[in-house]
Order: sequence, then C-alpha cells, then structure tokens
Amino acid sequence: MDLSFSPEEVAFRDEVRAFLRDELPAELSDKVRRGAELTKADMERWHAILNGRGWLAATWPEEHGGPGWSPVQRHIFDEEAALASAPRIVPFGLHMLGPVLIRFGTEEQKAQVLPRILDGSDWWCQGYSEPGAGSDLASLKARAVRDGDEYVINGQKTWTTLGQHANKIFCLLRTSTEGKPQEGISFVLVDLDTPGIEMRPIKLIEGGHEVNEVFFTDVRVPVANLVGEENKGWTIAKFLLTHERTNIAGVGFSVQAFEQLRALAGRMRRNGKRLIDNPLFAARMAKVEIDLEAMKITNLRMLSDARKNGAPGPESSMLKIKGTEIRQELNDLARRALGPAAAPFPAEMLEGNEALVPADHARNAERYFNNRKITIFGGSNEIQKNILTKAMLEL
Amino acid sequence: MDLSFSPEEVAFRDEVRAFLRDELPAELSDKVRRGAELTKADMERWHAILNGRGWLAATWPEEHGGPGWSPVQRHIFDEEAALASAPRIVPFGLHMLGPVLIRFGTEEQKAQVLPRILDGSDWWCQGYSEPGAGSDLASLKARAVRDGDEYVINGQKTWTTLGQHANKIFCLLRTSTEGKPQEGISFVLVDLDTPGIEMRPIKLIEGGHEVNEVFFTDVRVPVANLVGEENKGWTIAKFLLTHERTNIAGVGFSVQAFEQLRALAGRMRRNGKRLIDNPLFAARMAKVEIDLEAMKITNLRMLSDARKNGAPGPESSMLKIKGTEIRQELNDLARRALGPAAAPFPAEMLEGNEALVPADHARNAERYFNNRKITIFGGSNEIQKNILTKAMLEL
Amino acid sequence: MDFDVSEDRRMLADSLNRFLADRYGIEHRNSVAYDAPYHDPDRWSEMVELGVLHALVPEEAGGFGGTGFDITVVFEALGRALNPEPVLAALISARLLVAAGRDVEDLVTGTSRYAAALSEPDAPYEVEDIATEATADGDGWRLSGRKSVVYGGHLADRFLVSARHGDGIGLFAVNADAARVTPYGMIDGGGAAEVFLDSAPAELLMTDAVAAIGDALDAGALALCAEAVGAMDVTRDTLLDYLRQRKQFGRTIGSFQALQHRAVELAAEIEQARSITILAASRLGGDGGSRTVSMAKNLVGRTARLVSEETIQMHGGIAMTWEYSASHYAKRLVMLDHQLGDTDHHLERVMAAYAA
Amino acid sequence: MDFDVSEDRRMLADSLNRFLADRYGIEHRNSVAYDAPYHDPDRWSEMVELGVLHALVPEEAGGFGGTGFDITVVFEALGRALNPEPVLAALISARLLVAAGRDVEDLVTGTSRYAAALSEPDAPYEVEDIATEATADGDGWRLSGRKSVVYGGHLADRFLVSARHGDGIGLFAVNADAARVTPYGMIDGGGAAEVFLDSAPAELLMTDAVAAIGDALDAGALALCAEAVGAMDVTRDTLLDYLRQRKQFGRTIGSFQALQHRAVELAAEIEQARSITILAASRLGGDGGSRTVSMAKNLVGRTARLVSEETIQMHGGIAMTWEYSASHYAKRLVMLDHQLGDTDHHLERVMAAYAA
Repeated sequence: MDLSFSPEEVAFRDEVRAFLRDELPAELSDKVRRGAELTKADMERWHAILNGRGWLAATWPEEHGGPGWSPVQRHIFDEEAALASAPRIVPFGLHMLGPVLIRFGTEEQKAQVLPRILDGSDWWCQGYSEPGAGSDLASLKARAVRDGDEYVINGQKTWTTLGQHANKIFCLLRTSTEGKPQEGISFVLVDLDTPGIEMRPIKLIEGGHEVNEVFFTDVRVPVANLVGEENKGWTIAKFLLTHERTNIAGVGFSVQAFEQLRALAGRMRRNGKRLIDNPLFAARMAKVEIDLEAMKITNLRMLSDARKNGAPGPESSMLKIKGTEIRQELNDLARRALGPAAAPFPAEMLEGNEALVPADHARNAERYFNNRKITIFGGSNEIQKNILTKAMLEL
Repeated sequence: MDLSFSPEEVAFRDEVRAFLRDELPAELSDKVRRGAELTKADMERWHAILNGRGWLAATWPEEHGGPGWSPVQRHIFDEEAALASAPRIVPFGLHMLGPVLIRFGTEEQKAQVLPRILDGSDWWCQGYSEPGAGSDLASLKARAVRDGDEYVINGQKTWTTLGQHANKIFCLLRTSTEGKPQEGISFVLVDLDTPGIEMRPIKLIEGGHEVNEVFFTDVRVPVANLVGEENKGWTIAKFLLTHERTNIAGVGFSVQAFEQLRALAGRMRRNGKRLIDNPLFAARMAKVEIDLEAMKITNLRMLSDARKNGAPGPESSMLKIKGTEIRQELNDLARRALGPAAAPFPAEMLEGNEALVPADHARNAERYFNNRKITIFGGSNEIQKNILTKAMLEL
Repeated sequence: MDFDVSEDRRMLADSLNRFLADRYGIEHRNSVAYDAPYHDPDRWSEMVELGVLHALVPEEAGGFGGTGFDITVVFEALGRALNPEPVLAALISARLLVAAGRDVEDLVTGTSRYAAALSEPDAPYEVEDIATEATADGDGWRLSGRKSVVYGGHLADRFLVSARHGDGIGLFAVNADAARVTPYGMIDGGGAAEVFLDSAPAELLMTDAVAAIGDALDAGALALCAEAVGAMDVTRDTLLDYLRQRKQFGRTIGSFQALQHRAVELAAEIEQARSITILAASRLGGDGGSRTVSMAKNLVGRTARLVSEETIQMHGGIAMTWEYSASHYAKRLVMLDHQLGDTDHHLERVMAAYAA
Repeated sequence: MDFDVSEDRRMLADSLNRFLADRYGIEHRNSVAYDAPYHDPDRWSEMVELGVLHALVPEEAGGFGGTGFDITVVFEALGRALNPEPVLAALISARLLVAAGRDVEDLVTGTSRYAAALSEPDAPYEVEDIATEATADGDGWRLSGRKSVVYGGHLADRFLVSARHGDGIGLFAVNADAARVTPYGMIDGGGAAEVFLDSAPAELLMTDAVAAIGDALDAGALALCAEAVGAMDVTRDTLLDYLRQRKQFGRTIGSFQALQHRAVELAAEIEQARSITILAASRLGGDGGSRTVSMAKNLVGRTARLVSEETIQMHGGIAMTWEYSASHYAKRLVMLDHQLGDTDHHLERVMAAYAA
C-alpha cells in the first residue's frame, strides 16, 4: 500500500503544472473561476492549445492522436487542470464520439472524423434523449427509415448540450420496431447543415442557454453515416454509459470548489465574525472536506482497479453518485455563504457600480441551481443506483 | 384558528395532573424515569389504579367501561402521563383486543372478555407475526382446522410482546388456503393454558426479554372463540392497523425524553464546558426540539381532523413515521451525550459502588438499541410509506 | 383547540387566491418577476383594494388584522401564486411604523411605498451589529452607510433605515431621493436594491429601535414561512401529478418504490413545516414568540430546500427548465432561506435558550 | 501509487482471519464477550503467538510493524470477527511505552498486560483537561483521581495513567494492585474498568506526555476505524444475503427498489469509510496525520451508525435479536463512536484548521 505518486507520475504532474502555468490564458482561467459563461471561441481556444501539446484527446490511444496516458496520468491532468481553473474539455467529440468510433467505427469513419475533432474543424453534439425517453433511453421514438442508400430521419431530440455551437450531431435513432425496444436502435452521424433540422434553445432554471431541442423533419443522411451495425446502437449506448469516462467523480471540480468556498467563508461576516469561525458553518465545511478527501482516495482506488482489471465495473456508478453529491453540497454551501447577496441576478450585481460580492463568487446561486443537473444528466443517480443494485445483489 | 385548550380541556388537564400527583406511585415513576424494567406486578398495579378511577380503557366507549374521552382528552392524558413518568398502558387487551371485540365481537364475547381486561383478570398478548410473515402478514401459515365445534391449531407465532406475563392470546390464523392469501384468515381467541402451547423467550439485541415465540401443536379451542366471521380476520387486522390508536406519534415519550436529554446535556462535560454549550451538540438538540414542537401540532391537527371526519386517514402513518424518527433521534442524542459511560452494561454500572452516571441515564444505550424496534414493529415505517403512497398517489 | 381558519380570513384567502389565479397566473408572474421594474402597478392596485395590506395591520392602526394568522393567510396565498409584489416590504414597514406610533394610512392604501433597509453587507441578518451611522444635524439627522439587498427597495418612496447613534440603534426615515438607490432583479424573481446613504437627511422615528425591529423581523420571517408553505403545497402537487403521469420503462415513474418513499417523506415534512408555522403564528408577539418564529424559519428552511431539490431530482430534466413552473417554485423555495436569517441563524437563536 | 497490501501484511491478515474464523467464531465470541472475565486466555495466547501484538510495534522496539497499515491490517481482521480481546489497550500502551523509551518485550509477548487510563468522567475524550493529580513523594510519585471506562482495565497488570503535575500533563505507570479497579462488561461485548487512584504509588514515565498521548490516541482511533471497516464489510454482506433470500409479499425483499437504493447507498458509504481509513493510515505520525485520523474517525463514526441502523431496519425484527449475528455487529458499530472521541469531537479537530 503506497499512496504516493511514482517518480514518473510526479514528473508528469510537474510537467502538467508547468504547461498550465505557461499556456493557460489568464482570461480563460479568470472566467472559469468566476463561473462566467465561456464563449465558443474560448472553448475552441483551449482545445487548440491542448491539441498543440498533444494532450487534447486524453482517452484516445496514441495511434489516433491521444497522449497514451494511464488512468492515473489522466487523473493527475484533470486534478491539476481543475486547480488551475482551466476550462473543461467539451466532451461530445473527444470523450464520447471519439472512443465510440475507435471501438465501433470503420477505418474510413475514423480517418474522416477523428482528425476533425482534434483540430476543431467539427463541433459534435449529442442526440440521445427525447421528451418521452429520458432515463429510459430504450423507449426512444425518433426514427431513421432506410430509403436506398439514405436514411430519412424524423423526430425530436432534446437536452442537446451546447448544440448551438455544433455543426454535427451523433444520434440514437430507431431503425426497427421489432423485438425488444433496445434492439431496433442505431447510432448515426448527422451533419447539422442537412435540410430539415431545426435547433431551438431551452432556457434553464437559472436563466442560461446551455441545452437545446433538435427537430428532424425528413432529414436525409447517407447510410455510410451509420456507426456499427444497424439495430445494434444499444451496444454503443451502453458502451458510452459504462465506458471509463475521465473524471466521472469530478474530484477536480470539487477541489476547486472547496478552495473557493474556504476563501469565501473567510471573507463573509456574520455576527461580527468570519463565517468560517461559525461552528455550524465550519462543521458543514469540515464534513464535506472529509467526504472529498475520502472521494479522492476512492477515485484513485477505482482507477487503480480499472488499470488492473481493464473495464471499470459498477464502481463508476459509485463515483458518479458520491462525486455529484459532494459537488452539490459544495455549491449549496457557497450559496448559503453569500447570504442575501446570493439572490440578485449575477449580471446585475456585477454591472452596478458597486459589486455586492467579489466577481468570482457572484454566480454561486446560479451555479447551485444549474448544477442540480449533475445528478440527473448522464444517467441519473437513481439509474446509477439501479446499476449498482444489479451488480451487488446479482439480480 | 385557536391553539389553546378550551376551559373544559384545561380543567380536565388539571384533573389529570392532580390524579397523577396523588395516585401515581413514586416507585413506578422512578423506574420509568430510569428506564428500568417494570415487573408484571408494577404494570398490574398501575392498571388497577387507573381502573379504580375509570380511566384505564381510554379508547372504549362509556357503555363498556371507557371514560368517553374525546381525542383531545386522550392526548392530554397521554402527554401528562408521559411527563409524570407514568408506566405506559399495556396495549394488547386495552387498545387492541378491546376495540376489536367492541366492533366485531358477539355480545357474549364482549360480556365475557371486556370486564376481565379491565379488572386485570386476564393479560392478553398478540399472535400475529410469524417467522415467514412479518411485514407481509397475509402470508401467515399457522392454521386452525375445524373439527366439530373446535379448531385445531398448529404453527408458530413470534414477536409476542410480554407474552411471558399473559394467560390469553388473540391470534390471526389461516382457516382456508383458497382465494387470495388475505381471504382465508380468521381472528381467534386462545387460552394459553390449553395443552399444546409452548412459549419461548426471544432475547433482544440489548439483552432484554420482552418478546417471545409461541408454538402451537394440536391446540384445541372452541369455535365460539372465533371473533367476527371465519376467513374474515383480515378485516380485523386492517381495522387494528389503521384504527385510531392512542398516541401513535408518541409525543409524550418524546417530550419526556427531550427533558431528560436537556438535563443530561447540562450535566455532562466536554472540554471544560457543559455539553449543552457545545454548538454542534446544541444544534442537534435544537433541531430535534423543533421537530418535536412541530410534531405536537401535527398530532393535534390530525386528532382534530379525526374528530371531525370520524376515521383517521393515512395521516396516522405520517404520525408514526415522524414520531418514531424523533424518538429515535432523541435516544441517539442521549446515548451520545453519555460518551464512554454509555458502553458499560447498565446493571453493572449501577451495582458498582460508584455509579458512572446518574441512575436515570444509565440505560440510555440500552434504550437506543431497544428502540430501534419502534420503526419496525406495528407496521414498519416502510409499510407506513407504502400506505401513504397508496393514499397520496391514488394508486 | 380549533384548527379552522376564521370566516373572515377564509374569505380573504379565497378572494386573494382567486385573484392571483385569474389575474396573476404563472406566465404573467414570470413576465413581471424577471424584468424591470419587477412590478405590475395595475395588479398591485387591485391587490391593495382586495385588502392585502389592511390585513397586515391591526384595527387600531387602521387595518383589519395584523395578527400572526392574518399574516400567514395572506402569505400562504402569495406563496401559492409565487407573487413577486413587495408585500413583505409593506408588512415589515407597517409593523415598524405602528411601533413608532406613525400613521400607516398612506401605506395600507398604497399611496406611499416603504421598504425596510436593515441588512448590510457585513451584517446580513443581524439587527445590532451594523455599521450605518446616524449623526445629529440641527433638528434632523444625517445617515451614512450602505444597506444591502433591500427587498422592495426598487419601488420604495421612503426607506425605514436602522442606524447606530451615540446611544444604540435607532430607526430613521429617509426619502428615496435622498439616497442613491441601485435597483436590481432577483434570481427567484422580484426586485430589491442597494441603498447607499452619503450623509442623507433623515427623520428619527425611534431612538431605541432594537425591540421594534426584532418584532418586525419576526413578523417578516413568519410571513416567509407561510409563503413557503403555500409554495410547497403547489410544488408537491405538481410533483405528485408528474409521478402519476410520466412514464419511463413502460410504467408511471410513481410506481417506482424508491421515488414513492421519497415523495411521501417530502409530504410528511411539509405537514411538519405547516404545523410549526401555525404554532409560530399563534405565538407571534407573545411569550416565546420570537424563539418559535426562529424554530419555524429553521424548519421551513430545511424543508423548503428538501422539497426544492427532491422535486427537481424526481422530475428529472423537465424541472430544470425555465418553461416548467416547478423550476420557479424551486428557486423561490431555496432563496427564501437567504431572507431575514437563514436556517443556521435561526437555529442559533433557538439554541441560545440552552445557554441559560 | 499502489493500493495492494504488502505480502507480509497479507500473510498476517490471512492467518489472523483464518484463526479468528476457526477458533474465535461468533458463538464463541459471544460466550466470551458478554461474561466475565470477557477474555479467553488460551485464544489470547494463540493470537499473541500469531504476532498480533508484534505487528503493532516497530522493529527497533522489538516488533515487526507499527506503521499505520500494520495497525489497519490487524484491526480490520479483528473487526470482521468482532473480537473482544484487549488488542486496542495493547496498541495504545505499546505506543506510549515506546515513546517513553521503555521496553515493550513483556507487552508484545503477552507476559504483562497494560491498559492506558486516560479518560475521566468529566474529560472523556480530552488529553489535557483532566483532574487526576500527581504529587511528588520522595523518589516516586503518588496519583489521585478517577479514570473512567478504561478499556482492557479489567485485565491489566499495569496502568499507564495521565495526570497533571506542576508543569503540565505527565504519564505515569501504576501497578494494578495499587489502584482500586472495578471491572465490568460492555453492552457491545468485552470489558473495561473504573480505576480509582487514592494516593497510589506511581512511576513517572514522561514529564510532558501530551504529544505522546496524542500520537497513541491517533493510533488507537485509526485502529477503531479499521475495526469498523472490517465489521461493516461483514455487516453489509449479511444484509445483502438477507435481501437476496428473505421473501415478503411473494418476492425477495431485495427486489423492492426503496431497499435497493438504501443498500447501495450504504455500500458506497462503506467504500468512502475504507478510503479515508487508508488515507489516515498512510499519514499516521506524519504531516497532517492527526487531522486525517480525525477525518477518518468522523467519517467512520457517521458511516458506522448509518450501517448499523439501516441494517437493523432493513432486516426487520430478526436483526433485533441476540441470536442473529448482525445485532452484535450493529452494537459494536454504534459503540465504537464512544471510544477515543466521537464524531463531534473529531469534527471539531478537523474544523480547528479553519480558525487559522
């Protein structure tokens, strides 16, 4: 049992730190620290910087342009990037479609699509959920009907994150209504410029525009855009759900959030004392700090298992559940810490002559509400518990 | 909206207080305060005192010897009795069998059984649960087979509380295996002196003897001992489960436990201060005090509804759930408050020359463990939640 | 003991609920609540005519209410409709003016609009620990300091301001045009303002205002509890409807036992929150009133957060959207805890009794 | 980074687990744990021969371990078997003796039995805030005071006692026959004693013992965490087996989603408890070691209560009975929090860093 990093891992961490210190633009890290919205250009800029260093596609094998990192190296990079307030990687092309194509795509698809993800030519988004198929993806209805060497697509997708920036979408579509619901689903690539596609913004609870609805009306795409076999898309969907995703526990986010919380609670005042000196508040902080310290080790233990056993087991569900609970608790504490100053709309607070709170804290209530999503999206925590149940009770 | 008692209710409360002051033996209230075990004679003594005053059968109508109290009067009596550390009423004859016979019994059964409950001639216990039928009572297997004008009973009952003191038992028994499982159950009175009955103690988690197993081998009882119709016992079981039971929220117990906790936390010391001055402990105490204050009103609101609408609705499940949670939290805090002194076996703590803690606190860990039962017995809190679900979601 | 609402109050509640449902429904509410001036003058006049403000003031001061139960009846209705109008500012101001022996006729008729400017950046929930200073200036006074997140401050003609003078904490009136007022909207709808006082001329209303401010804040906290109870009732009903109707995996999601148990736990907690609010209303201004209000604000704060978070979680994505009404209820239920003392602030007030 | 247990430690764990399963199973355990003298001398000798005590002491002091991971390996095995023997008393005593530069040969070979008498009725978890007094008496010392709930005190030949003298807190050795010792059994099994010192002759081991006591208590708290992790693993497995097998309403109760979700939440929390215990073991005696042990004791205390209560609740009545092994695990898991500082005590130690 040895919890320290190997000399190679320490060297790697130092390399990452130096890179972040030298290459991460201050405008970007400032925005991240403040919780401000990143523009499309901001995200593309950071992708380009990482790509220049060969570090963009952390989960890809080297032959396709990945850095060939071990799980521990990926963990180190994620944690350092979060501590440096680097923008997160937009995952749809890099962490989702990329691994899918590498596993299921034809050589031609890989050659066409992967380089354009790396160099930023394409921005992919995801067409999975539908209004009637959220947690129960197998019940999706949007259909692709074969017509010669084209599919004709009709239906609706929703919760398409950052779709407003995308020029491509990968979709799960129904290609057959026979057999079990899972059996007639296919994974298809679609160009968003194709006639018949309309994307509409969904305004979220806190007022932001992050997700979209996508409507397909007689949209024609070549059959060559099918990934894997027809009607076998469910295999790909499951691969993505249980695939070892980078940073599923979100430890980096939480570490960053805890440091911000600690600073905030040292600054806000209640009854003539710093909030951090209030025992009730400090007790909550200490509890979540403890949970987070444990989470770091749980994360490393499971990475270490994954390295040994190949595929990650249901443990990734555990990481998702506890990791998101910790992040939400941190968001909750930051919101509380602000007191009444949490309530004014952030834009108005910042644009007035006198800011109510430091710029890097203005968005804490917004972030709290927006991050209610992390226990819902990507397989809700209830779904994760069902997955764990199956594994643990051997049902 | 008026939360004060009416002048009549205030007068009644004063009458109850005077009665308790004058008639409740100090030996009994001391034992209750210490959490010491009451002997059979102790319980019989208190029953006799109450019966002398006509207050023993709080839930019975006047014609059968009840006091004819309103729900609010019953509540007042329960709360005052708890505050005075009176022993609780042994419920099996008085709150369970009595109301059942009054509702479902023949005139002969009422005339034979009810007076003997009041005057203490009979001590009833309950034969409901079986090893394979706990929460799922309908699956019970102990059977009564008709043979002329007798039933022949075979099978096993369990969790028979205070069965060691009883001379009678009322049982749910299977009289038919046809139809739905609920449909073949009958409610039968059995004399424990009948040949073929064996009662064995069950030792509980904390070491106490409170419940028993009862084994029936070819036990013959007259068919006249059937209550209600044959195969309709489920109706009676349901009547008992949803019947407006006195004090289901246990507010009186909790009020008493809170006062004891407050005294204890004022006496125990940590870091040179009273425990009650420790903000983390005081915060927990305050939270449960608040929950309890709310519970008192919730209880009164539901009593008031019951008075107006007759039958209590699923609200009694709500009272059971929250009421037991509050009691368990109070038990938990009292256990914590004792620190290391909670761990020695109480008998040994008290019998040594120097007591570790005051006698009225010695049994706090025992009580904590024993009271894990209150969320399990009498329809577990999970079953209560199922009942509430049916009512609220109209399933 | 009687848990029925009196006939008068029931009539007020009915007419207010009907008015809000008909004339201030959720779509209209959202259009008002999130855009300056966060206020609909016409609807506001109609609400005043219905007697919303009169109900908050005792008869001897020209109203027809002012007790704890009058306050809860009004605010429960406002909470059900998520109403963004500045009734809370009027309640607190009226209570302060009555305590100061001032006339509240112009307030209850809607002729003048007051806001209580008590909170400060470094003393968000505290009455006494404030920095705003009052200096005597001839017959009058001048105030300097900053009052922060003044609810209703975006609309006020006149501010009731707490400030320290030589001998303690006094209450002063400042005309809005004597202060620099920066209005803004709130994440949960409605408006407030920063109020900057730079030697602003002020009228002294009370030299020792600590008790009066405490009482007014108790009334305000009780009002927020009732508002939350109203909003929680609606939220729970929305959730239960959704559980009954929404299908996933070929069944209504309400048939999943894990969700069932969470939904009924939530419903039980709402009943507890209602109970403690009733108790606090019955004791407002009387023995133990202040501590009971703190009990209520703590329990309601805990419950409202639970209801908000669980409602979003059990709905899934839909309750994350602006379009779905439950998201606005969820925001209000959480942000209520940031007004007039959060759960910890009030828990500490409850704990204070143990120190004796 | 490497989460594998070293070969040596794995061998010790295997042989200890095997010994405890074969020779100290739950029925034997219960017969020993709840009746005086709460101790099985023969089995204890066998455990000592296996190296249980040597593993707790560093090589330079005659053992073959003494690091955080040595401690956790031993106590996890003890926890799995719910072993009632006084290994914790030996660990704490050995750590104190080594710090005092004393020989521990007689301790690790089982020749002498020590117990650390540190806790007092009014200072149950505190090192410094104690009342026991030491007075110089010729070459030696005399101690007066009362030490409370001294684990292993029912068997000890010699007590290591903390007491205040003119200059602070010292550590003293007192022979058992010089004290009045009242032994008793514990609700969760095993024994302890009250130790009354009435001018008892004592040998001074350390004049300033605060740091050494702190370190020994850290090691003890870590041991309790590992014991809890072992006991929780067994308890979870018992629960999962029961959920798979027990039928109600015609289905296994493990098919009810409400129970499923609670069971997996519990399992996830146990993994968290294991993780923080590993972290605390890795830091014991080093930078931040004491704070990390407190983190572990807090999280383990929270988790152990949850596991205990949920296990009883999900079993229903059966786990309320003495006959069913889970009830004994449940008791131990709760009562662990009453030893060497409860969840609040350790949370406050974690919070202390924020005050800076």
